[in-house]
Amino acid sequence: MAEISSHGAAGLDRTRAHYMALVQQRRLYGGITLAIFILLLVSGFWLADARNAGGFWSGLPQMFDFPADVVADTIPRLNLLPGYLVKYLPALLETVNIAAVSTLLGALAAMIFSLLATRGLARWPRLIPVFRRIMDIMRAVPEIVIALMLIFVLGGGPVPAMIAIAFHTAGALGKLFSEVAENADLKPVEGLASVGSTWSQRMWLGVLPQVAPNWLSYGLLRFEVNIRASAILGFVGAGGIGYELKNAMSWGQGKFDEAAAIFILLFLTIVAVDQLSSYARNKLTGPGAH
Amino acid sequence: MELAARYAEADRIVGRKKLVAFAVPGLILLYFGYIFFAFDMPGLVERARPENAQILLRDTWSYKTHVTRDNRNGELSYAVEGERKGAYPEGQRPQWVSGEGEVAVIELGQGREVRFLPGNAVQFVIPGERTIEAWLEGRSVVTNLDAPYPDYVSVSGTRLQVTLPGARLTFTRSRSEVFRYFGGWELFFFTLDSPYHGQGLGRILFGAQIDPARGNIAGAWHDFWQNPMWMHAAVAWAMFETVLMAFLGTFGAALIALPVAFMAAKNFAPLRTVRFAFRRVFDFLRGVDGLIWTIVLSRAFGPGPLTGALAILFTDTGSFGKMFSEALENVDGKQIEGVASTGAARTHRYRFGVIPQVAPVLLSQVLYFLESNTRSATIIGAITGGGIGLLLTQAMITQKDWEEVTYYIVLIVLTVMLMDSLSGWLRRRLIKGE
Amino acid sequence: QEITEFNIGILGGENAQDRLNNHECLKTYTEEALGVPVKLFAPADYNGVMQGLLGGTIDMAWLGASAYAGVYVQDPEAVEPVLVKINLDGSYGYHSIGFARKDSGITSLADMKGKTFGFGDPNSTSGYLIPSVEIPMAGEGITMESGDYFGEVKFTGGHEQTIVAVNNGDVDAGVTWADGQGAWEDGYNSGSLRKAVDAGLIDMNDLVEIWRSKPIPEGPIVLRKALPEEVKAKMTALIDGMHDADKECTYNISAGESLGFDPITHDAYLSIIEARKSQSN
Amino acid sequence: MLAINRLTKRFGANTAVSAASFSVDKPMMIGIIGRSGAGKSTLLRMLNRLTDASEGSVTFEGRDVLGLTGAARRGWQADCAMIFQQFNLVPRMDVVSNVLHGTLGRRSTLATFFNLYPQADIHRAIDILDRLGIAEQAPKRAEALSGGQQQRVAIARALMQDPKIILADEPIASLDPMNAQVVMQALRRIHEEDGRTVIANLHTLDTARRYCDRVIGMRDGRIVFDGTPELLTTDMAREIYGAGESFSEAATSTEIETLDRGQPETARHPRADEIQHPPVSA
Amino acid sequence: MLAINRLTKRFGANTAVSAASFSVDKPMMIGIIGRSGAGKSTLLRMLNRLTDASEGSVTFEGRDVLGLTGAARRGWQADCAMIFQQFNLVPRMDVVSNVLHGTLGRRSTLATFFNLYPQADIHRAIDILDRLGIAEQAPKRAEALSGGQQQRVAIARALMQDPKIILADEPIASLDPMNAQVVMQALRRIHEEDGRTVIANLHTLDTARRYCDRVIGMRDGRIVFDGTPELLTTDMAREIYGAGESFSEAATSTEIETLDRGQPETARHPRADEIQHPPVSA
Ligand SMILES: Nc1ncnc2c1ncn2[C@@H]1O[C@H](COP(=O)(O)OP(=O)(O)OP(=O)(O)O)[C@@H](O)[C@H]1O
Ligand SMILES: Nc1ncnc2c1ncn2[C@@H]1O[C@H](COP(=O)(O)OP(=O)(O)OP(=O)(O)O)[C@@H](O)[C@H]1O
Ligand SMILES: [Mg+2]
Ligand SMILES: [Mg+2]
Repeated sequence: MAEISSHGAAGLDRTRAHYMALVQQRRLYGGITLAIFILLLVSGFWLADARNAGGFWSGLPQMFDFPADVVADTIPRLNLLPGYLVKYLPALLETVNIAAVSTLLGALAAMIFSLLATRGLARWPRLIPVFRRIMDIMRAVPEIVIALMLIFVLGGGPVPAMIAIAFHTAGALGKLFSEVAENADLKPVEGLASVGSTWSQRMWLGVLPQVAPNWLSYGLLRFEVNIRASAILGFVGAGGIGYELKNAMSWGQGKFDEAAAIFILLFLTIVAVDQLSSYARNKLTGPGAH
Repeated sequence: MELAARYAEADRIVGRKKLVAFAVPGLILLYFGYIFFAFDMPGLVERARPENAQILLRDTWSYKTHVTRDNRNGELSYAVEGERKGAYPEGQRPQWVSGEGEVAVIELGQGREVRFLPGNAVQFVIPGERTIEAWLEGRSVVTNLDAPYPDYVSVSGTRLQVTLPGARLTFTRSRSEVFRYFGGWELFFFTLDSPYHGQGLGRILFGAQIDPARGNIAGAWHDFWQNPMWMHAAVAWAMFETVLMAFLGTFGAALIALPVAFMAAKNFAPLRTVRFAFRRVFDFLRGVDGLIWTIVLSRAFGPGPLTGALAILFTDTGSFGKMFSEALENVDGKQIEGVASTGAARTHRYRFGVIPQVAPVLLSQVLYFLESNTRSATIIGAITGGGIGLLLTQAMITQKDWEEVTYYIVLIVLTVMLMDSLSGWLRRRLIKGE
Repeated sequence: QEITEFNIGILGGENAQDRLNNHECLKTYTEEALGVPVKLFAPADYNGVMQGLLGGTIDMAWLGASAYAGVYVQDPEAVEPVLVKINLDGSYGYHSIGFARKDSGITSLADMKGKTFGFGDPNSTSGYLIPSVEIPMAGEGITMESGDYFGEVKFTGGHEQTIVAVNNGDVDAGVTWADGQGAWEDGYNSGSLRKAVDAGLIDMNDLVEIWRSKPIPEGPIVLRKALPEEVKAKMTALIDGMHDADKECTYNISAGESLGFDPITHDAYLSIIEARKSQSN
Repeated sequence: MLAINRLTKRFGANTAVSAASFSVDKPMMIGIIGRSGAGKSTLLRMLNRLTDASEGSVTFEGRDVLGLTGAARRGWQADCAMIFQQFNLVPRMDVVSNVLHGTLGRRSTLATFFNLYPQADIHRAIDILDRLGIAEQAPKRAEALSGGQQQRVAIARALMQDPKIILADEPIASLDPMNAQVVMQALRRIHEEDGRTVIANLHTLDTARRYCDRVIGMRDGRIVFDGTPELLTTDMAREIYGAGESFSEAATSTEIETLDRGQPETARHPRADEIQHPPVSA
Repeated sequence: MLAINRLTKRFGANTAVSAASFSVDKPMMIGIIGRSGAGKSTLLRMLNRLTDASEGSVTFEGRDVLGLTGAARRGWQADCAMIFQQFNLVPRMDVVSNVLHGTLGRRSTLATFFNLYPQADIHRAIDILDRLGIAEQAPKRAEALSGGQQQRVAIARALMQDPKIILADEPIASLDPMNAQVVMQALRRIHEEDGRTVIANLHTLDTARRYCDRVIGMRDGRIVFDGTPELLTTDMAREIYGAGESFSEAATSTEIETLDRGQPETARHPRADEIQHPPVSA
C-alpha cells in the first residue's frame, strides 16, 4: 500500500501525535464542560431546595395532594360541570380573542420590523442595528410588566393584555421572521429592483411570497404561545379565563368544581389549537422545510 | 388555445389574486371591527386615565421628598418618598427648608413657597396667583379661597389639596404635608443615614477614611449593597433566583425529555400505543401551563424557587418531549445503519447514529428555551413567591414605587438580553464550530 | 420530635420586599427562641400561604379570618389559631368599607343597582367574604351574582387594586378594609385606605363611604398543628410577649399601632367559617 | 443617445470597472465579452442603477442617469430593462404576474398591494408571452418552467416595461445550448423588430459574433476592445481573455453543434463554474 | 466458508430476493451486478443481518448466520463489515472517531459510549487511514471530506472491524470516475493483501470485469449468472440488464478512459441519477 500511503513513517508519527493531542484536549475540554454543567445543575438544585419552603424529597409524595383535593371536591358535584362549561365559555372566547388579535397585530409589526432589520432587504441599511435592538428590547420585556402598567393607565380588561402580548409578539416574531427573511433568495428582489419598483413593492412581491409559509408557520406557533400568555395575564387582572381560574382555584375547597371546569376548558383549547396548528404548520412547510 | 381565451384566463388569474388581496385584509379588518366592540374600545377611551400615565412616567425618573408637620404636636419630619428608611436623620433637613420651631418655610422652586405657620395654618405662595391660606377651625379646614376654585386646588371641609407641577400640598386637620419632586433616583447608592451619602466616588476610593469604624471601600460597599431603600442585595438575589429557576427548569426538562422522547418517536418506538401514550403525556404536561403547575406544586413544595423550577420543568418536559421526538423522527437512517452494520449495541447505535445528528437541533431548542424561560420565570416567581417577578408585580400592584419598578424592569430586560446573547453565543460555539 | 427549620408565611398588602424587611426582627427572635434557621416567605396572594400551610411547608402565618376559615374547611387538622392582634382601643375587629367616587353620585348601595362592584382577593375576609354575606342582607333583592342586582361583580385581586380601580372608575364601587376609627378624610387610622392616602395615590375628598360591615374579627396568627407542642408554646409566648419586649417589632409585624397580641381560639371564627361555607358551592 | 464616460466602480481597494467609456448613437445590439471578474456585470448594473457608480457619467437622451434619484431614478429603470443570468423571477408567482411586474416602475405601491392591474396591461402581457412563444405557460408558476422558458418570461417582463434599452447580464449562461439559442434569437428579434438597443454580457465569443452588431471586450475592468465582430481576431480574443497560445475558441462555445459530441442528452444544466471558466490552459 | 442457500426476502407481495444460492470456498473478490431493483442491496443486507431474511440459510464457517441473535448476531456483524453507497458515516464526527466505530461490535462498553477509546485502537485507526492514504484527514469532520475520501473512511471503518468478509453496496455509485478508481483499487488490494473476501454490488459491467474474480448477475431477485468475468458475454449482460439490442456497454461505464471525451476536467461529481440509470435504450 506504500504507493497510496502519502507520507512516510515520520509523517505518520506526526499525525498520530497530533491526533492524540487533539483527543486529549477534546477530552479535557469536554470533561471540564461536563463537570461545570453538572456542578451548576447540582449546586443549583441544592440551592433552590434549600431556599424553598418545602424540600424536594419531602414534597414528592405530596405531589398529588392538590389534584386529589380538586377531584374529591368535583366528583360529588359532577352534575354541575356542564353548567360551568357554558358559564365560562365567554371568558374562554375572550382569552382566545386576546391571543388572536395580539398575534395578528404583533405579526404585522414583526413583518415590518424584520424586513427593516434584515441584511440585504433593509430600507435603510444603516438603521439595521437600531431595529434589531428595538426588537431585542420588545422581546425581553415580559408581557406581565406591560400589562400591569397598562392596567394602571387603561384599567382592567382585555385591552392591556392585548397590547402587552402584541408588543412582546412583535419582538419575538420579528427575530424569527428576520431569520427566515435572511435566507430568502435575493434574485427576485433584484429583478424587481431592476424594473424600477419601490421598496414596498419589492418586499411585497419579491420577499413575501418566499417567506410567507414559514412566517405563517411561526405565526401559528406564536398563537399557541399567546393563548397561554393571555390566560396567564388573566391571573393579574387582565380578564378572560385566567382570571376566572385564579379566583376559583384560590378559593379552594368549595369552588374546586368550577376550577376543574375552567381548567378542562382551557386545557382542551390549548391542546386543540396546538394540534391544529402543528397540523397546519406541517402542511405549510412540508418535510425538510425550515 | 385562442389568444382571446388566454386573455380571459389571465384576467381570471389576476382577478382572483385581486379578490384575495382584498378579501384577506378585509376579513382581518372585519375581525378587528368585532374586537373593537367586543373589547369595548369606545368605553376604554372614556375610562383611560392619561394622568396615571403621567404619574407613571414622572415617577420612573423622579422622586419626591416629603415635609410633614403633625398638626397635633407640631413635629416636623423630612423623608424621601415619605418612607421611614428615607428619613433625614435627627437634626438634619433639606436645604430648601428653613424656619424655626413650628414655622417652616419650604421652597418649591420657580418662586413658589409653602409656609407652615403656628396655630396649624399654612400659606402657599404662587407667583402671579393669589396666595392660598388655610387653617384649622375646630374640626374643619378653612381657606381663603372662594368657589369656583382653580383646577389645581381640591377643597372640602376637612381637606385641602394643591397640586402643581413638581410640588403638592395636602392639609388636613391631622397634618400638613408638602411633596417636592426632583429628578433622578435619590438614595440609589446610599441612604441619608449612611456616612457615605453625598460623597463622590473618588473621595470614597481614595479619600481619607470617612467612617472611623470601617474602611471606606468595605463600608461603602456594605451601605450600598444593604441600602434599605433600594435593597440591592435582595434584588440581586431575586434576579439570581429567577435565572436559577429558568436554568434548573430548562435543563432538568431537557435531561428528562431526551430519553423519553425516544419512546414517542415513530422510528424508535414501534408500539403505536406506547407512542400514543407518551405523546398524550407530553401534551398534558404542556397543556397545563407552567402557572397552573406552580399552583399545583405549591401544595407539595410550598413557596420558593424550587417550586418555580419544577413548574418550568414540567411544562418544558412536555414541550421538549414533543420537539425532541419530532427531531428524532427526522433523523437520517443512513448514519444509524452505518453504525449498526458494525454490530454496535442498541445504546451505541443511538449514541453514535442518532445523538450527533440531533444534538445541534436539540441544543439550539434548549438554549432558545433558556432565554424565554428567564422571562417566564419572572411571571412564575410572581405567583410562587420568589425571584424578581414577585418584587416587580408587588411593586406594581401597590403602585407607589415606580422608580423601583423601573429598576426591576431594566434589570429583567438586561438579564433576558444577556441570556439571549449567551444562548446565541453558546449556539454558535457548540453548533457551528465544535 | 425535632424540627430542623421554621418557615413563616406573610400575607400581602405591601411591597413584598417591605414585608420581608418588616418581619426581619421576628425572624431574628424566632431563630433565637427555636435555635433553627428561619425563612420568610411572602407569596403574591393569600392562596400561596394557604397552600403552604395545607401542605405543611409553612409553619406559621398571620392569616385573615376568611383565609383561616378556608384552610380549616379544607383540612381541620392543618393549623390552629393562637393569637390575635389587639387594637389600640382594646377591640380585635375591623370593618369592611364600601366606597365609591364622589363625582359618580353614588352614596349608598341603592345607587349601585346595575353598576360594577369590585371585590379584592377571593380569600380576603373584608375584601370578599363578609361583604358578600352582609351586603345581600342590606337591601331588598341585592345578590352577589354578576348581572343580577349589580351589573357586574368582579375581583380586582387585592385591596390596593380595589382602591385604584374605584379611583380610576374601572369599578363604580368596591370594598376594602379599615379600622373605622379616626377621620374619613385621612382614610381612617389604619387600613388600606390610609396606606393609599399616605402613598399619595388617592385624595379622600374624591371618595365617599357607601357601606360598612359589622365588626370583623381580626385574623389569627396560626401555627401548624403538627408542630411539636414545645415549639408551639415557645412561638406563642414569643409573640404574646412581643409588645412588651419590642414595640418597634410589634409595630412592624402588625403594620401599625396596636396593643400587641392576645390568645384566641378556633371558636372566635365559627361564624366566619359558616359564612365561608355558605359561599362555597 | 447613450453616452458613457469614464464610468468607474470601486469595491474597497478593488476596481471592478475602471474608466469605461463608449457611446451608442443608434439602436444596436451590443455584446460585452470578457472573462469572469472582468467587470461586465458591474458595468450593466451601474447602467440600470442597481449599483451606484463611483465616478464617471452616463447620459441618455440628455438625461444624466447617474444623478437621478427617487421617482426619476425608478423612471429610468423602467426605461432600461434588465435581464439576469438566473432570471430573477418571483418563482412562486404565476407567469402573467411576473410579466406584469414590468409595469411596477410606473404603478403606485397601493395598486400593487391589491393587484390592481389594468386589463389592457394584462392583455399586453399575454401578447408579449405569445410573441415569445410561451403564452400557454401563462397560468403556471414561474418555478415550474424550464430555464429557457423562465428566461423568456424575464424577457417578457423586460418588454412589458416598454424599455428604450434592454440590458442582459449573461442571459444564456444558465441555459442548455438549445434554450440558449432560443433566448438569443428572441433578443435579436426584439432588437430588429422593435428597434430597441440591447446590451448583453456574453461569456462566449461565438455567441457575440453571431448575434451582435458590435462587440465590447473588457479585461480587468477596462474596455480593451470596441468594434464590429469582424474586427475580433483570435489574437484580440486572446488579449481579452488573457489566454495563452493554447486558447481554443471551441472551449468557450455553447453552440449546439460544437458541444454535441455524443453526450447523453439528458437535460443537464452545466454548472455555472464549468462554463464560466473555460479551461484556457487545457 | 460462506454458503448461501435459497435465501429469499419478501416485502409484502414483492419478492426482492428469490431463492438465491451460492457459496464461496476461498477468499475472493465477487462482484454482483444487475439493474436497479434486482435485489442486490437486499441480498447484502441479509448477509450482514441488517435485514432479516424471509427464508433460506446462510452459513459461515459452521455458524448459522441467520439464526444468531443478540450478542452473537452483533459478533457476526463485526466479522462481516459493510460499506454503503452513501458512505453512512457520522458526518459531524471526526474521521478517526468514525473509523473507531468499527470496534463497537466487540467493545460496546460504557467508556466507548463516552467516546473514550483505548489508545491502541486509535493508533490502529490512524494506521488504517494511512494505508488508505488519508491519514492527514484524521482530525477533520467526516462531512468536510470529498466523496472519495469519505468512502475510504468507510472502508477504514470496515477494516477496523478486522472482518472476514467485506460487503460493499455500490461503493462507487456516488463517486466521480477518479475517486471510483481509487476506492475500487483499495478494495481490491484489501482482498489481495489481507486475503479477505469482498462482495461488492456494482452497477457497471466494466468495473466488475476489471476488479472481480467472480461475477454474480441478478435479475428480478434471482441469480441468473455466476461465473468468472470472462464468461460474461455481451449477450449475457443483455440478459442480466434486460436490455434490448441497442445495449452498449460503454453507456454503463464510469471508467475514466471511457468517459474522458474532451470533457472539461474540473472534478465534476456526476449526479447520481445520471449514473445509476444508464440510458440503456439510447
Ligand atoms: N458587491 C460586490 N462587492 C465587492 N466586490 C464586487 C462586488 N461585485 C463585484 N465585485 C468584484 O468586482 C469585480 C468585477 O465583477 P463583475 O461581477 O462585474 O465581473 P463579471 O465580468 O460580471 O464576471 P462574471 O463573469 O463572473 O459574472 C470582481 O473582481 C468582483 O469580485
Ligand atoms: N424496505 C423495503 N420495503 C419494501 N420493498 C423494498 C424494501 N427494500 C427494497 N425493496 C424492494 O425490493 C426490490 C429490490 O431492491 P434492492 O434495493 O435490493 O435492489 P438493488 O438491486 O439494490 O437496486 P438499486 O440498484 O436501485 O440499489 C425492489 O423492488 C425494492 O423496491
Ligand atoms: Mg457577471
Ligand atoms: Mg441497491
